[in-house]
Formats: sequence, structure tokens, C-alpha cells
Amino acid sequence: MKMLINVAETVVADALRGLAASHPELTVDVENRVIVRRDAPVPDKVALLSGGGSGHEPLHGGFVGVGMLDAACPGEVFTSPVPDQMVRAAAAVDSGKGVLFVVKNYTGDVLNFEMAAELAEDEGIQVAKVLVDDDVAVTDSTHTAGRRGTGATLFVEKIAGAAAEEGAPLERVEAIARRVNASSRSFGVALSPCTTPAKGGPTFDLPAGELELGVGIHGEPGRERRAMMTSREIADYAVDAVLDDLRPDSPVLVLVNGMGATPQLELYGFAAEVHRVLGERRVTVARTLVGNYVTSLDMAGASVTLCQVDEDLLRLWDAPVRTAGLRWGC
Amino acid sequence: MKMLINVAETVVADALRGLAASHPELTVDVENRVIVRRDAPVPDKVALLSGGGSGHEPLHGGFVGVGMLDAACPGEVFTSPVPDQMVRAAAAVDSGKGVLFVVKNYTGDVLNFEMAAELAEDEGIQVAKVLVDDDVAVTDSTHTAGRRGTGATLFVEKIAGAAAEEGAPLERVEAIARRVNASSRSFGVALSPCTTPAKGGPTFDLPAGELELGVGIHGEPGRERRAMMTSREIADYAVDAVLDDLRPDSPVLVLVNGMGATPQLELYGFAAEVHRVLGERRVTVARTLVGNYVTSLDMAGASVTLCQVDEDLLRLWDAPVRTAGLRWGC
Amino acid sequence: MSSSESAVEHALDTSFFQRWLTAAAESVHHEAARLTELDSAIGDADHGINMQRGFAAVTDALEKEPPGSPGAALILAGRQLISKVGGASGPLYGTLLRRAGKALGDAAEVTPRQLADALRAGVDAVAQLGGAAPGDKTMLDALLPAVEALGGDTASFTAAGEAADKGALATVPMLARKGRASYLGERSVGHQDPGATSSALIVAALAEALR
Amino acid sequence: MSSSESAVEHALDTSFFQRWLTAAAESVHHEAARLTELDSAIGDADHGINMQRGFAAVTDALEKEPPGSPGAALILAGRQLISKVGGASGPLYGTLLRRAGKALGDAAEVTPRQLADALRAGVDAVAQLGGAAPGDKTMLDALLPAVEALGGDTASFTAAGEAADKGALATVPMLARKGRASYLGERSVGHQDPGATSSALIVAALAEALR
Ligand SMILES: Nc1ncnc2c1ncn2[C@@H]1O[C@H](COP(=O)(O)OP(=O)(O)O)[C@@H](O)[C@H]1O
Ligand SMILES: Nc1ncnc2c1ncn2[C@@H]1O[C@H](COP(=O)(O)OP(=O)(O)O)[C@@H](O)[C@H]1O
Ligand SMILES: [Mg+2]
Ligand SMILES: [Mg+2]
Ligand SMILES: [Mg+2]
Ligand SMILES: [Mg+2]
Repeated sequence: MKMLINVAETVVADALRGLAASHPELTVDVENRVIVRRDAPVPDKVALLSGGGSGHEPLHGGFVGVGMLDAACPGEVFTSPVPDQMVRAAAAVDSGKGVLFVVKNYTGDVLNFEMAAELAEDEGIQVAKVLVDDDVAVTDSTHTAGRRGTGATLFVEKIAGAAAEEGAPLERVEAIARRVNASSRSFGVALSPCTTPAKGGPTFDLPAGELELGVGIHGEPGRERRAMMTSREIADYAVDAVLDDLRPDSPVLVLVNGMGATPQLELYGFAAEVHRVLGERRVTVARTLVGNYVTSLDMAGASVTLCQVDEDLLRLWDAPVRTAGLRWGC
Repeated sequence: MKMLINVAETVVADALRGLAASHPELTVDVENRVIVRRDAPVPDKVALLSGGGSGHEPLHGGFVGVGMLDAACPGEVFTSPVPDQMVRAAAAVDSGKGVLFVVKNYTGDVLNFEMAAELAEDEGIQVAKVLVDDDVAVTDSTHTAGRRGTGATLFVEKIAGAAAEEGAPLERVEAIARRVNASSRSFGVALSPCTTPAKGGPTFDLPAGELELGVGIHGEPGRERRAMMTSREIADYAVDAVLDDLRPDSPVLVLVNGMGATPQLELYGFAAEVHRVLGERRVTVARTLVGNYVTSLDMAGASVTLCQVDEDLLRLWDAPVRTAGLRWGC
Repeated sequence: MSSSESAVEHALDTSFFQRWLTAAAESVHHEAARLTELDSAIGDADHGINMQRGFAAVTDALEKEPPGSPGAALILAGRQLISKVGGASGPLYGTLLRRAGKALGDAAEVTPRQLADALRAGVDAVAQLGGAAPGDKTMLDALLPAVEALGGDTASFTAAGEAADKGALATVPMLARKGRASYLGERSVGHQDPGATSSALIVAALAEALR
Repeated sequence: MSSSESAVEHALDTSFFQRWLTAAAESVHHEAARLTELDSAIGDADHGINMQRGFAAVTDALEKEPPGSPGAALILAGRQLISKVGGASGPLYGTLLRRAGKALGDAAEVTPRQLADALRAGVDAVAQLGGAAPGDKTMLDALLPAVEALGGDTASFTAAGEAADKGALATVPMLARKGRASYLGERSVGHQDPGATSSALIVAALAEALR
């Protein structure tokens, strides 16, 4: 499998160099793998910090900036970052008002962020944590690692980031982040596996004419394999899977997310079907975002995330944001 | 080849339905294939109209909005739109100050827009045209169809769109558009072919371990096929090809454009190499844009576009823009 | 059809033109995959689907608003192609038929010679619009030999079809200098031009329409 | 090595620990592709590369800042794994070694029994941190049998290696309930757990370090 890279070993560092060169509004520490808002620490502001394996861009580095994250820590491809990164980043962004760690629910992320939180607290930084676990394809039970964190991460980071930008204290920013996560559910499908630079080939075999239902974003196969379905059928399946778990009684934010290699033409066609199902299920849509936001390298496929919002959350969603990957209002 | 679609025949209409559902700030005429700013015609403003084959999204429909295009006319996949679309769109956006057609230099686009211009003028609409032809992979001579229009289209639409938004008259908007085009050059490479819905398979064969240099955005093979190169080598080759033709003596805008299926992680790594070469060649970078903007369905690969700017053009580039595909400042 | 018969059939009425366009549409429909395949090699893999969409609209329109004269039939068809095809081939074929239709005026019947002259005018308009010359590996390389071969009787229709076919075949070794294939430079050599191929189908339909 | 020899070698010094960690690093390096392959089936295809990166940092650190005691060696190694691996395995293996190192204190030499107890404490810490139970198809399924097999003499190192191997193999029919493989539900059955496999390599290196 061909890739636009130098060697597998340097893909993350190379991408960070490119991010630094392309976005002067970011401070990128390539060696230590920390991406920080150039104006950090923002005085009297609660800071948001996230991170996770690379390969999901623009998540998280593309979400660093005004109104969203203060710092992001990219790990190796599909590998959670190490505590040293988070501790360094926390020190760089803490204004004294504390730092919220936004953590996707994967064992690796959870453990590394937990260690980082302890170390950061040892250094006198107040830390709160929110765990994102929105993927309904995974049964949430004490007998599993719990639901994965996927598309809802964007909603959590944007909305909690807006609250922090408004000057909310750490407890409120944390509470909002938890509320957004609790109000969000996702479901994803893959039409093709992805290719990790280290492996150089597809992470799983998917025969022609079949698709994976309930995939995550790390190249892992899904819960179920089926004969290829139409955009319409996939939308029915995915939205119903989400609505089985989340029964919105107020409007929703909709993220129609591309996994990386699905053309925008297809993604918007899929968005049409998602809106159709939502209409049939009498769910009101407040805002829609369509694009490649929480990706899985070159995987073809898409995911749907719904986030039920009230007026307060919607106002925070609409608030200005200025990052490489998401921008409006400023 | 699997696609997230219903049937090949409806991909464009389906995508337009999705665009309409997701972007209430647009008026989308699905049947007649016209995408228009909801507030069109904007009083006393010169209107910008573009269009071309589908499959290059967000180009052009994703660039309709404040500070960029007033209307876009999507054709079938990789097929230029028909004059009826442009005539209808021109009538919808003309405020009386005239309409600038932004046309990529492909025989089909040129002929269809020419016919549309004649018909629109018959209806009393003042029309000016700018031809975008930035692709240095194609020899520009009277014995060819001339250079193709690719990445520079984004620069032309953004900068001329900003001028129109400021209230510039048609001649000035047209002159600026021409200047941007004359100051822009592009070069693209493909690591994989793309798959058109109608064909259902790759548009050309590219053996493992080889890449196409000098590709366009319609699934056509490039000028030359070579053994696979590193990101560093590709950046050297592409930037030098551009600089052979454009010798900037002032800062440049840089577009590091993904063809559709290249992960952002790779694209930013490539951006790092592009910046490296530009530094070595003593070219100053004013702004950089990295992402999938002028795509070719699910093709893997990237293109580099440079646009030499003076202070006036840079100010127009930085001016607010609010579209589905490009947004800042508002 | 023997040449003695053809003498009395020299007058081509509106229904002949309808049969011609319908035969062309059928032929394009059957060969659509091949046309797309040819366009995939040196273009963007849409010529078959473009032509199919366009000619489907032509037969639709002929049914819905039956034209009153040969000229009206060609103008109607040309307008449909312009409105439905897009791409390079839409305006070019549309112009070909519209221009030829205009040349025929509103006569209820025309002679093969008049048709030949009208098509010649149409092909000239294509050359002017597209700026291509013979040998540039375009539809012109089939259309020009075809109009050369058209004469004063319907027997020449078969000859025109053969000439167009030969012309299309002759595009294989050519280096494309117009249209999308020109981007490939030397790599365009060795492939038959899709537009020349569809032109040959349309010209061949002339003789079929005599039956 | 005969059991009569092992009696006099019961004292394990810092260099033994360095040899152990170096042998583990080599083994991980050689088996990296296999570990990644296993992780590709039920995980995210990075376990080999993760472990390789981590243990390369361990051997580097052992060279650059040679530890003064067995405990210091394990703590140094654990810290490196935490700082360099990431993923689930980094904190877990890091905790295993740090915890075991802390249990050994700053003694210049330790007995096999002390090592066994320290590793038992380390494995308990892994269980607590990760929340996994035996049979959940994780590294614990190799580590627990290994510490069970460790006894008062170095001969038990070989037995521990074999027990870890058996434990790793026994993960094949298990349904994953922790870590990334748990997302697959039933589809995780039939694959060997990558972490259990790397654990077996690390435990097997104990006996190698005796040579
Ligand atoms: N300038 C031109 N003059 C005459 N014919 C042309 C010209 N450019 C293209 N063509 C013809 O059009 C054909 C391609 O048509 P089509 O595939 O439908 O359009 P597009 O190239 O826009 O995809 C070519 O094979 C060629 O015969
Ligand atoms: N909760 C847990 N407790 C014990 N071991 C675990 C746990 N979660 C995962 N593991 C182990 O970690 C291994 C995966 O490590 P690795 O691939 O490096 O990390 P990641 O899963 O983050 O990519 C699994 O094979 C399993 O043995
Ligand atoms: Mg991992
Ligand atoms: Mg085309
Ligand atoms: Mg074509
Ligand atoms: Mg893994």
C-alpha cells in the first residue's frame, strides 16, 4: 500500500512539522509531541487538554485554538500518548484555573491520562477528567472495556471549550463536558480497512461486496460483517442503532463523519439519508456538520453522531471557534 | 469497488439533497442542479458563478457563500455542467451589477460556459469570464487544450469573491481574478486512481510501487509514471515543477491539497516537505492551507498550488469568508 | 436496398430523421460501455454515459414534441444534447445537429445532397467551436471523412459510415492535441478516440434509417 | 544449568537484571512483527512496534544510566516503558516493573524468592490498574501462571517461562473482556492475545539471563 510519507518511523513528527509550518497560531513542540495555542496560558481561563493516538486527524491537534482545546498530545499512530506529554502540555496551558483532560475511552488513553493526572497534580495543577464513550456498537457493561470514544469527542471539545472561553470555572466546564458526552451517541461503518504506516498493509481483510458494521477508528474490524448495503440502508441501520440508545426529546446536533477516504460527494449523499431517517423518526436537527473530523487514516466509511442539545449547549456550539480543523465566528 | 451510495445514477442529486439539508444558508435546486447563496441576489454586488463536473468537492458547491461564490453549478461526475444550469444560476444571483463566470480550462467547461454566457447575455445579464489554467503538468501551447484548471480555482474564487463582497465593479473583480490565475501554478501526483460511480472501478491501473506524476483531477493518468517516491522527493519534484514556471518575487499562498483519500496525517507531513523546499528555494510563504479542497473522488495523492500575492491580494485572501468548505473571519 | 430503389427514395422526410436519431440513440446505448472504456484510457471515463444520457433525452423529446420538419428534428436533437450532455461532446454534437438543422430550414423533405451540405456546415461549426484540426484525435477525424463521403444519393450513407469507421480507427496512432486526451501527451498514442468512435456510430445510423 | 549449580547462584545481582531486561528487549525486537500481526487480528496492529520502542528505550537507559541495584534497574525500566510506549501496554508493563522494583528496595542482590514475590506484587498492580481478571484474554493470562510457577530457585524460571507460554496459548479460545479486543465480542475468539504473547517473551527471558 502506497503512502505519501518518508518512512513509517517519522510520520507523526513529519506531520507535526507540517502543522507548525502551516499554522503560526500554534506552538508545536515536535520533539516532545505537544501542540499548544500560541497564546497559552490564557489568563484566568480553564484549559482543555486532549490527546490520543495519531491517525484520527484533525482530531485532536486540528482542534487546538480559540474556543476549543488549549493543547493536544498526539501519540504514535493509533497508540495513546504517554503521560510525559500530557504533564508537559498541562504545565504549558494551566493559568491556575485548572485543566480538563478530555479522554476517549480506550484502555491505553485512560491509563496514560490517569498517570498524567497524578503527575500533574503532584506539580500543583488542578486536573479534572471527562471520559468520552459514545460508540453504541460496543456494549457498555462492567464486563467490557466500555463504549469507545469516537465522534462525540468533537462535540465535547467544542462545547466545553466554548464554556471555558466564556470564563466558566473548572467544575462547570467539566460538568458541561460530561453532559455533552452523556447526550451523545455514535455508530460507524467501514467499507474498507485502513493502512497503518507501520504495518504497510490493510489492518483487516474485507472481501469485496461486504462491509463492517460498528467499526471503531483504529482499524479494528466491527461487530458484524454484512453484504454491502446502500447508503439508504446504512443510514437506517446507523441512525436506528444510535436512537436505540439515545431518545432525544430536544433538537440534536448531527455529525456525519467521514473515516478518511470517503469522498465528500458520497458523504453528503449519506447526510441526505441520515436526515431522511431522522425526519422519519421525528427527530429535529439543530445543526449538521459533514466532513472528515474523526478519521481512521485511509479507511473508507462513515459514522453518525447525534448530540441532544438544549439552548445553552446550542449557544456554546454556535460560539466562535478558531482552529485548523473547525472554524467559525472569528 | 464499494461506495457509500444508493445507485450511480443518483449520486449528484443525493449529494445535493444532503447539502441542502446540512446547510440552511444555501438554496439548493436539486432538480436543476443549482446551488445559490440564500441571500442572493445580494444588492449592488457583482456575483461570482462557477461550476464544473462533480467529484471535486468541496469545489465548487462548498465554496458558495459570503465572500466567495454566489452560485455553483455541479455537472455529473467529472462532466461539465450544461448551459441551462449556468443561465438559471446567473439569473438567480445577478443584482444588475453583472456576473463573473469562473471557468476551469477544460474543453467541456469552456464550451458549456461560453454557450451559457451567450444565452445569459441574451437575457440582459452582463457576463465576464475568467479561465483558470494553473496546472504546469500540461504544456500550454496552441497545439494543446492548454493548461488545466486545478488548485488555483480556490484562490481565484476566494480572492475575487472578497473583492466582489467589498463592492468592486465587474471589471475590477474580473481583473483581480485574472491576476490571481496568472500568479498561480499547480502540480499534482496520484498514488492511486479514483473510482467513478458510473464505472464502478478504477479509472486507470497503477501498479503497486508506482506513482503518477502530473495528474489532473478527473482520474486521467498523469504525464509520467515512476517508481514510488518519498514525500520528500515528491515535494522536491512538485514544487520545482511549479517554480520552473512561476518565479515568485513576493510572498506566496500555498495550497497543499489532498486528492480525496490521502489521510490528513500524510498531508501535513507532505506540507512539511513543501515548506522545506520552499525555504531552500528562498520563497517566502504568506499563508498555507492544507486539506482536501480540490479533490478527485477517492484518489490518493496531493497537489501543490502556489499563488504569488501582493498586499492587496493578501488582504483579500484574509477577508472573511463563510462557506461550507472554507470559513474564517465570520 | 438497390440503387434503382434509392432513386425514388431520394426525398428524406421528417420520419427518416426521426429513424436516424432513434437508430443513433440505440447504437449509442448499446455501445455506451465501450465508449466509456475508451474514454477511461485517455479521458475521464464518462463519454458513454454522457452520450447515452443525451440521446435518451433526444428520443424522449422526439416522442413528446414530434418535430414538423427535418430541420426541426435536428435542431430539437441538438438542443437536447446541449441541455443534457455537458462535457466537451455535448456542445460539440449539439452544435453539429443544430447547425445542420438550421441549414435545412423548414423544408418538409430534403434531398441527400441537401443533407450532405447541412452536415458539412455542422461539421465546420464543430471545427470552429472546438478549434480542432484533422489529425488532432477528435470526433472530427471521423466526421470529416464521413461528410466527404456523403454524396447525392442515399447509397453514399453506407460509404459515409464506412469512412467514419475508418476515420475513428485511424485515431489510434494519433497524438491527441485537443480535449482531455491531450493532457496525456505521448501516452495518448495507441488508443482510439472515444468521440471519433461515437461519431462513427451516429453516421452509421444514417444507413440504418433507410430500412 | 544443573540444579546443583543453581544453588550457589541464588543471589541475583544488578547485572542479572540487566541481562534479563536486555534479553527481553532482544526477544521483543525479534518477535515484533508477530506481536503486531496478532494485534492486527483483534486490536490495532501496534503491539509489536509499541513494545519494540519501549524496550529499545529500556536498553538505552540501562546503558546511559547504569542502575545501582536490582530494584533500581526495574524502576528505571518501568519508567522508560511508561514514558515511551503509550497504549494500554505501556502503563501496564511499566507498572509491573516499577512496582516489582519498589518491592525489591535497594538491596544489591536478591534471592529468586524475593524476585518471585516482587513480580507477584507487580502482577497484582497490573490487575488492579487494568481491572482485568484471569480469563479476560489479556497479559494477565500469561503473567499470573508465570508468577505462580516462580519458586525459591532459579530453576523455576524455566517453569515460569513455560507456564507463561501455556497461558498465552490458552488465550486463543477466550472471549476478550478487556482492552481493544473486547470491542470484537465473539469475533475475538480464536486469536491469541498479543499482550499475553509479549508477556511470555519477557518471562522466558528470565531463564535466558541465567546463562
Ligand atoms: N476541441 C475539440 N474538438 C472536437 N472534438 C473534441 C474536442 N475536445 C474533445 N472532443 C471530443 O470529445 C470527446 C470526449 O467527450 P466526453 O468524454 O463526452 O467529454 P469530456 O472530455 O468533457 O469528458 C473526445 O473523445 C473528442 O472526440
Ligand atoms: N485492562 C487490561 N488489563 C490487562 N491487560 C490489558 C488490558 N487492556 C489491554 N491489555 C493488554 O494490552 C495488550 C495490547 O497492548 P497494545 O497493543 O500495546 O495497546 P493498545 O491496545 O492500546 O493498542 C492486549 O493484548 C492485552 O494483553
Ligand atoms: Mg494502540
Ligand atoms: Mg467528462
Ligand atoms: Mg470524457
Ligand atoms: Mg494495540
